[in-house]
Amino acid sequence: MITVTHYIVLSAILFTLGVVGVLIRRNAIVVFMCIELMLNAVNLSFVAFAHYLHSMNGQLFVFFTMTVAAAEAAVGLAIIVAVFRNKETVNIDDINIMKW
Amino acid sequence: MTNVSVMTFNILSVLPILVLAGFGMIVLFVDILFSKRLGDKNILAYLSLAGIIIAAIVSRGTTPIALYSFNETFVIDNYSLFFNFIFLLSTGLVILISHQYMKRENINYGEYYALILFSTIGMMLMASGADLLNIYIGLEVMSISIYVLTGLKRSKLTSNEASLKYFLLGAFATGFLLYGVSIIYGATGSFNLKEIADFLINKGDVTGPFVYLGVGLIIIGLGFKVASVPFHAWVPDVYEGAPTAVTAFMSVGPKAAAFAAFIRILMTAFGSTHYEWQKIVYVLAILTMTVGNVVAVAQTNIKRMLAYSSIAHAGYLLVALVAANTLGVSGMLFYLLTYVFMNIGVFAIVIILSQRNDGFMQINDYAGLGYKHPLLAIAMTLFLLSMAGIPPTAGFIGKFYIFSAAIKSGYIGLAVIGMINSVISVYYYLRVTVVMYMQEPVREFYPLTISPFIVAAVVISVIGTLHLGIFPSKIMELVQQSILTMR
Amino acid sequence: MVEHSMLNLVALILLFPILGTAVNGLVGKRLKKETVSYIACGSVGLSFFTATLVFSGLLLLPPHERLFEKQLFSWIESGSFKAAAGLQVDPLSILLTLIITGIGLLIHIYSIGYMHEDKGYHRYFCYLNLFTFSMLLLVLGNNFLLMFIGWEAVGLCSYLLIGFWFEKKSASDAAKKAFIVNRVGDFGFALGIMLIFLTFHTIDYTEVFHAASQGNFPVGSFTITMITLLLFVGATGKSAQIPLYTWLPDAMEGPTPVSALIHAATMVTAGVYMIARCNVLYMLSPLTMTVVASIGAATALFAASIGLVQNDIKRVLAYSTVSQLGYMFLACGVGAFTAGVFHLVTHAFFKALLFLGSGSVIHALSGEMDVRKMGGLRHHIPVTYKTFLIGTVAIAGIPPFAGFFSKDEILLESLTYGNLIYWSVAAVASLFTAFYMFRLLFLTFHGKSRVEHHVMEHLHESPKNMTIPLIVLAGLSSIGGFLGIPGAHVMSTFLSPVFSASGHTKVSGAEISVHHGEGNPYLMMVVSTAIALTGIFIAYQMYIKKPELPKKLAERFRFIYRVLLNKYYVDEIYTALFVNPTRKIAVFFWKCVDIQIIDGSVNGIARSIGWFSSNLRYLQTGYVRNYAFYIVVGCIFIIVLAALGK
Amino acid sequence: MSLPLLSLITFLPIIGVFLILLMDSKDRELIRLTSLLVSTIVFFISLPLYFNFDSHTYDMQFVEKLRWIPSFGINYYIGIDGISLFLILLATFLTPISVLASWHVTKNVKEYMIAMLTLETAMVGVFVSLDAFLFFVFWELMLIPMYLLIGIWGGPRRVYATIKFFLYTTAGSVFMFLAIIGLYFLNYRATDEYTFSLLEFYRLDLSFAVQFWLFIAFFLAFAIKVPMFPFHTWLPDAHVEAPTAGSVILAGVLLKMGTYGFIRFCLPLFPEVSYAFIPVISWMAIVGIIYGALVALVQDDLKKLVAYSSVSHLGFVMLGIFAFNIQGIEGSITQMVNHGLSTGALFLIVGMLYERRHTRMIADFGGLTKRIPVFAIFFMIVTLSSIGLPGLNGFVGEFLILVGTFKSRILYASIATSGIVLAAVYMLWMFQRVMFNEITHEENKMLKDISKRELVILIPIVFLIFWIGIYPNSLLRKMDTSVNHLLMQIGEKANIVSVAQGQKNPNQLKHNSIPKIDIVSESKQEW
Repeated sequence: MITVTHYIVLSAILFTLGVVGVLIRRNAIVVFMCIELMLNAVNLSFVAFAHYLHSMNGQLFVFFTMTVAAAEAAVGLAIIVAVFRNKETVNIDDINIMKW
Repeated sequence: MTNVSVMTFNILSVLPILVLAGFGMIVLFVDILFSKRLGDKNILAYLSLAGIIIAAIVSRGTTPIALYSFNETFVIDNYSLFFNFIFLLSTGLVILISHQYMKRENINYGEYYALILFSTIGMMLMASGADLLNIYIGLEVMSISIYVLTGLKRSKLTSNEASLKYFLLGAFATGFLLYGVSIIYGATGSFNLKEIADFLINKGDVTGPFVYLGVGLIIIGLGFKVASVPFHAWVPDVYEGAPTAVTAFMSVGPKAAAFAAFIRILMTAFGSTHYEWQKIVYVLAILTMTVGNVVAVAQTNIKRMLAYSSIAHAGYLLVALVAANTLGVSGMLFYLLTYVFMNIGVFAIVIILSQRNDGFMQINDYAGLGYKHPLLAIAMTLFLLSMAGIPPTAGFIGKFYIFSAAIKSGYIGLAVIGMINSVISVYYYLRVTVVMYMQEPVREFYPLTISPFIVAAVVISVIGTLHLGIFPSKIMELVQQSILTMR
Repeated sequence: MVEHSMLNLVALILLFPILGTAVNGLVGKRLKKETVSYIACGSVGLSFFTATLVFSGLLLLPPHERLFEKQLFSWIESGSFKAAAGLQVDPLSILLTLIITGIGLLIHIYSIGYMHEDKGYHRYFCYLNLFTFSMLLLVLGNNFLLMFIGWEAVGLCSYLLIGFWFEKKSASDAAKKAFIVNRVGDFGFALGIMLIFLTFHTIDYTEVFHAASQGNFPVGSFTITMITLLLFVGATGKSAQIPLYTWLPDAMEGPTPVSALIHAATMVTAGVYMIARCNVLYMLSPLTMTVVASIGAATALFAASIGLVQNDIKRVLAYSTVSQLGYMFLACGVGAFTAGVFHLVTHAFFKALLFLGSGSVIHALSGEMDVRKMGGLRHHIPVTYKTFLIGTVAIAGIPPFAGFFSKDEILLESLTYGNLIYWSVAAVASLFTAFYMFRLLFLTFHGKSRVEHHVMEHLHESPKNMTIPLIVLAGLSSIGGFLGIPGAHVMSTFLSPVFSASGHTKVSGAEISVHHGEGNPYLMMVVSTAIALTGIFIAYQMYIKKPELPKKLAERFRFIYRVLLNKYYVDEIYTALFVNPTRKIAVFFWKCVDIQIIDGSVNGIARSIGWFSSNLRYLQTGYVRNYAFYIVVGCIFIIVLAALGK
Repeated sequence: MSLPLLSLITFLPIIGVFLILLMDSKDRELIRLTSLLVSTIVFFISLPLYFNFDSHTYDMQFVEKLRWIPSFGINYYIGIDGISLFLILLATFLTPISVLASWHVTKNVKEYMIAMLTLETAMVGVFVSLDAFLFFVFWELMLIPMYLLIGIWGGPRRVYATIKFFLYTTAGSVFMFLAIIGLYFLNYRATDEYTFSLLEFYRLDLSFAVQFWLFIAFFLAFAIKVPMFPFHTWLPDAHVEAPTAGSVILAGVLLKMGTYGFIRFCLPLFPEVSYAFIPVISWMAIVGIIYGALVALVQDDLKKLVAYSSVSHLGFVMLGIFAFNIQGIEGSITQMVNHGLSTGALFLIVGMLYERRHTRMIADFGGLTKRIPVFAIFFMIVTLSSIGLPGLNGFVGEFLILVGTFKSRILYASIATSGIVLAAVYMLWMFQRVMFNEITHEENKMLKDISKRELVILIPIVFLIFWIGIYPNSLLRKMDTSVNHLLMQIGEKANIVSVAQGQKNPNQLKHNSIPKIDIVSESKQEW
């Protein structure tokens, strides 16, 4: 029997994977994808909770999250493109003009 | 529950938001349709200002009861009205100071105004959100606009970099926020703040550490927006890299919005468990004040210094949040308003003095300003003193308000640390005045072109800073009223 | 009530000199020298005249009623602490007033001639008048605080007058030294006054002495002992007793008339006056009395021994003054207040005379003060010589001159009420005195002239306004002693109302009376005369008969001679003990404590914040990954807190 | 309601500021005259305070009370009693003198005068405030103009000095700020009334522990301001770098704000702890007296010497306040005035020398009396006043302080009295090196004697030096009732508190050893 706990644990694992990805990956796009992974982990938990609680709100939230994520993706990719045009790299380790 | 009226769908309650959205659209259309004939695009600024003024008129006044609408996800109460006032004021001031700057930096795109208006919509949504979903949407509307605004100067690497950093980290932090929301949802079965509160009051003891964890994660998300240590790291870089007008914008409005959401979530939904999140906020407050102030001391770039100062101010505001009493909340409202005046005032002057491509941004560049441009220097001194919390300026009353709240709740240690920090802050604010008045100029001042817009912004800020410092009672009554209908 | 209307004039005594000060001080620069001198001398003259009126007013009263107080205004009033500005006329104060104004007048007149050439003429008389005022305030005030004002004010005038020729470093040094050493004494005096206030809740003479004589305080009471000792500290400063005497010889840097007035006749005797004034208190404390007597006796001998070998004419006189003051303290210390005051009076006469005489010599020799460059002057300046001779005889104690009677009385009393040690010390000092005074006389006026040639040409007798005061003083020195001639008791009878109060204490064991005891005064007279004559004889032998003898003796007793010549190295010792360590500590405090420790830690706090600041900023690496890492750290922290929380 | 005299005195300078703001900054003479006129008018309208002052009541007089920030119960509440009266007069007296002394300032005259007048408002404001919040506002407000005065018109190390001054003072005052807020809530808890009124605070009964911490907070603020050893190091720096008028105001008035604060806040609010702190503060004061004097002794900069002498003098003031009896406190108030006059005058004189020679090093002078005899007279009088010569003002204060201290603690008074000896040493040595001896520097042979303007500056001060010395009762009588009442307050409260509260305080030891002597009545004390 797969309980809500399993979903939650899976969600937590995915979320953590996303976080770790953000921390260790260098390519901006991959980092962004890791963030998307985090969001999807959240989505998973929303759906799981919604199912568990017999409430539609959670499902609803997922739609919003996805929409927002899409918008974010659009803006994010545009920004990454802008960076690439000026710097010709999307390696985030090279992007540190401003510090201290 | 006599002071609550519930309507499922009330178009009037979102009227200010609709006004802003409408004007944002109009700005975009006007820009696209008449781009050839617009010249310096003054008309766009006028339009945006008109939108803001209309929105302000629409949302003016107070309400005796909290008006819930949209299935109880949106609320109009004095609290949100007051925040609307703050947002509209700050956006209006930012538009006043940005017009000239945008032209000079060659980024006078029409979408700038539209994005600012949209971002303001997001803030208003956050302040009025009675539901975590709504708050989340508001947050994203606000943030995405600002991601774009930050990168507006496409040709400039620092702007790109700032934008990228802000975007990545912002999205990252939002992930935590969302995760927190989902945990809260799982624990309480609702996104609605009131329902969460009811649930916690009635059955709070069965939730285990989940609520705590959920609140903690939400604190991360919002803490990121208010620039609380250790979620602050984006602030200096983004402030420095963003076009100065955008920096001014994001140092005030979004911060206020995030605090609006912060207060509403923590005080309304989790008011009954405040002893749990207070510990977190307590630590964050200390860290934020201390890191902000201490690191600001070593800064040489004025924007970066202001970034750290902004972090420090977030720390003071968190102190009031820790206090978690009505005094603290009204103090935060008051402080945020004063912060609008003093911070935008400072940025206005920074913009007036700055050169193309963000030249003239080192503090040392200001040497001798006091003699070359005495009025600017006096205004700058006033704003800085206000930030340092020296009477008779607004910042002093604000600090008084906040630390009163802390002491009232018995957080004397926190107040002491805060005060020590404010002494440290005096040092770096004073250093600017030292440079302005007590050092010989290291280089020539360029002839300044000062538009009436920006002068108006400075004058309004000066009046605001002084008025709130000397005759704060009216506003105090207002903020105290504002929080009455909150719960 | 004629006597009261006369007594009421007492305020005028004070008014005239202060008016003179004001006029000469404010507009003196624009006045002619003559006008200045008329104002100065006139004011003191009027003062003297008024004093005689008051004196006669007092004499008209029956002896036991001879105490008159006049309240002027309330000066300081704070809670129970009340200090009035009020004057008190009684035999003691009026006697001193007469001396101050009388001798003061003479010295003012003398100064007209002596200071004639000086550019600071008006300034000089302004100071001198101010001094007269202050000294009068000291003796006429009716409470301790007024006495203290006068006490410090005369110190100020002394400072100003010693440093009159401020361009000379030695003069300004001496002035400063005088003030500071006096301050040390005043420190004790001030504490004494406070203790009086604490004990008696008043600082008014009448009330304090009344309370003290009521027998509330047992003899030897600790409080009273402390009070009197503290007051005596003040006296050692002002009256140049061991250990605070060192300023007086240096004070000779001032103009000679000043030395005569301030450092011989009046100011330096303030300590004696004070002890006499507080006799009631002193009689209650045998310990203090012993201290006073011992210090007096020691000073008398000590200073006299230094005086033996000094070569500066004024310094010899200065040490002689210190020594004579020691006599007075010895007298007071054995309870012979009358004798002390009597000696004060006669000393005022002859010492003023001697100083003025020496001034006349210096004047004649165009400023030369070294006796080794004098000699044989008696023919050139005969008036000065004769008067100086009288003065010398008087101080040496040859009957019937003034000094004989007073000194003799002290010797007698010290034997009667003191002990043999006091007496023998005093006697040796007396021998020394006779010796060094005649040594001075012989070296200056007799023998071959050693005067430098160019000085010789200007050698002249002083003008009339200088010689007349000399003559008057010589007269007083000759006959002044009869005031206290044994059997007549003019002095003691007159002063008895002041000192009789202390007679009450007889009961309590201090068996001391102001009247003569059973000693043999006539035998004593013979003995003391013999001592004086011995001294004179030795001096005669050494400086007239065998002028080469002193040198031989100096060779022979080289060590002693050097020690004496260098004044026992006391100044050097004080410098090493107090001045240098103070300065070293001060520099240590400044350079080390202030700048390094205190300021260092203050700046250190600032610097450490700066250090943190410039290091913490490097956490801001610019890498997104690190920033994200901070967020995660924060997250972990929150999770931990959450886990711990529930 | 008669003329709001106090408000007028407080805010007239600000009106002057606005007048000056309207003027062209090139019209220096007009600006100078205006500020002189305004400050002189302020002085003259402050005189009725003295003459109309009713010395028979301890109630606050010339009271004005307006609502300011009602939601916090903050009022514009001002008034004076016999304690603040003289400090206000001192401030209004010294300001025109300082303006006059700044006649030769040529750099940014407009801003300079604006700073001076603002300073006056702040100073007077501090002394008239009866609302703790208002007090703090003025207290902090004062910092800004002083900061600018030192920082803009100061000497070579002005930036260091002024930042040090500002930070040091702020560091102290923030704690006071917290303590004021704390009192506010404590008062609310006790009376259910939100108010910052000092007079209401006086009625509070606080436990020892609470008193202790509040006292520490106030103590820090005031001790730094006074400045007490070892919080004094900002003072020499600030003085050395400040322009003459800045030093005059700083020494003359600003330092008094600290001592005034002790009398106004610490004593009546925290009587028990103040009691317990007698030894601590007295020793700090004594160390300050001797230490300040010793360090002054070896200074070679005139201004530094005077600055350290201030540390010493203010040690006396503190000692007097903590004697807890009428002589001590009245002496302290008198001494505050005296110090304002004599040290102010000393700074003026040093400034005058500096204007002539552009140096303040003692070694650069010597023998000046010969060239500038009239100047020398003034210098002498002021020096003697500073030494505490009887008959001049300094003596009255010092002696009363010592009498007061002697009554409560003989040992303290005995040690402190040695400070008087040291004062003579360093002042006279300085005077000798500057004014006496022979002229060694050629430049000194050309000096001009005192000018008319300088006479106008110094004569009023010297007049007061004599006046207070000869007739100090004109001060003492006016403050008598107020000081008595203060002591009464302390005495009553201390008794109430000690009865009501069990002894569970942090430093019980000290508390227990509180002597029960002579606080109100001058009880007899047998030795």
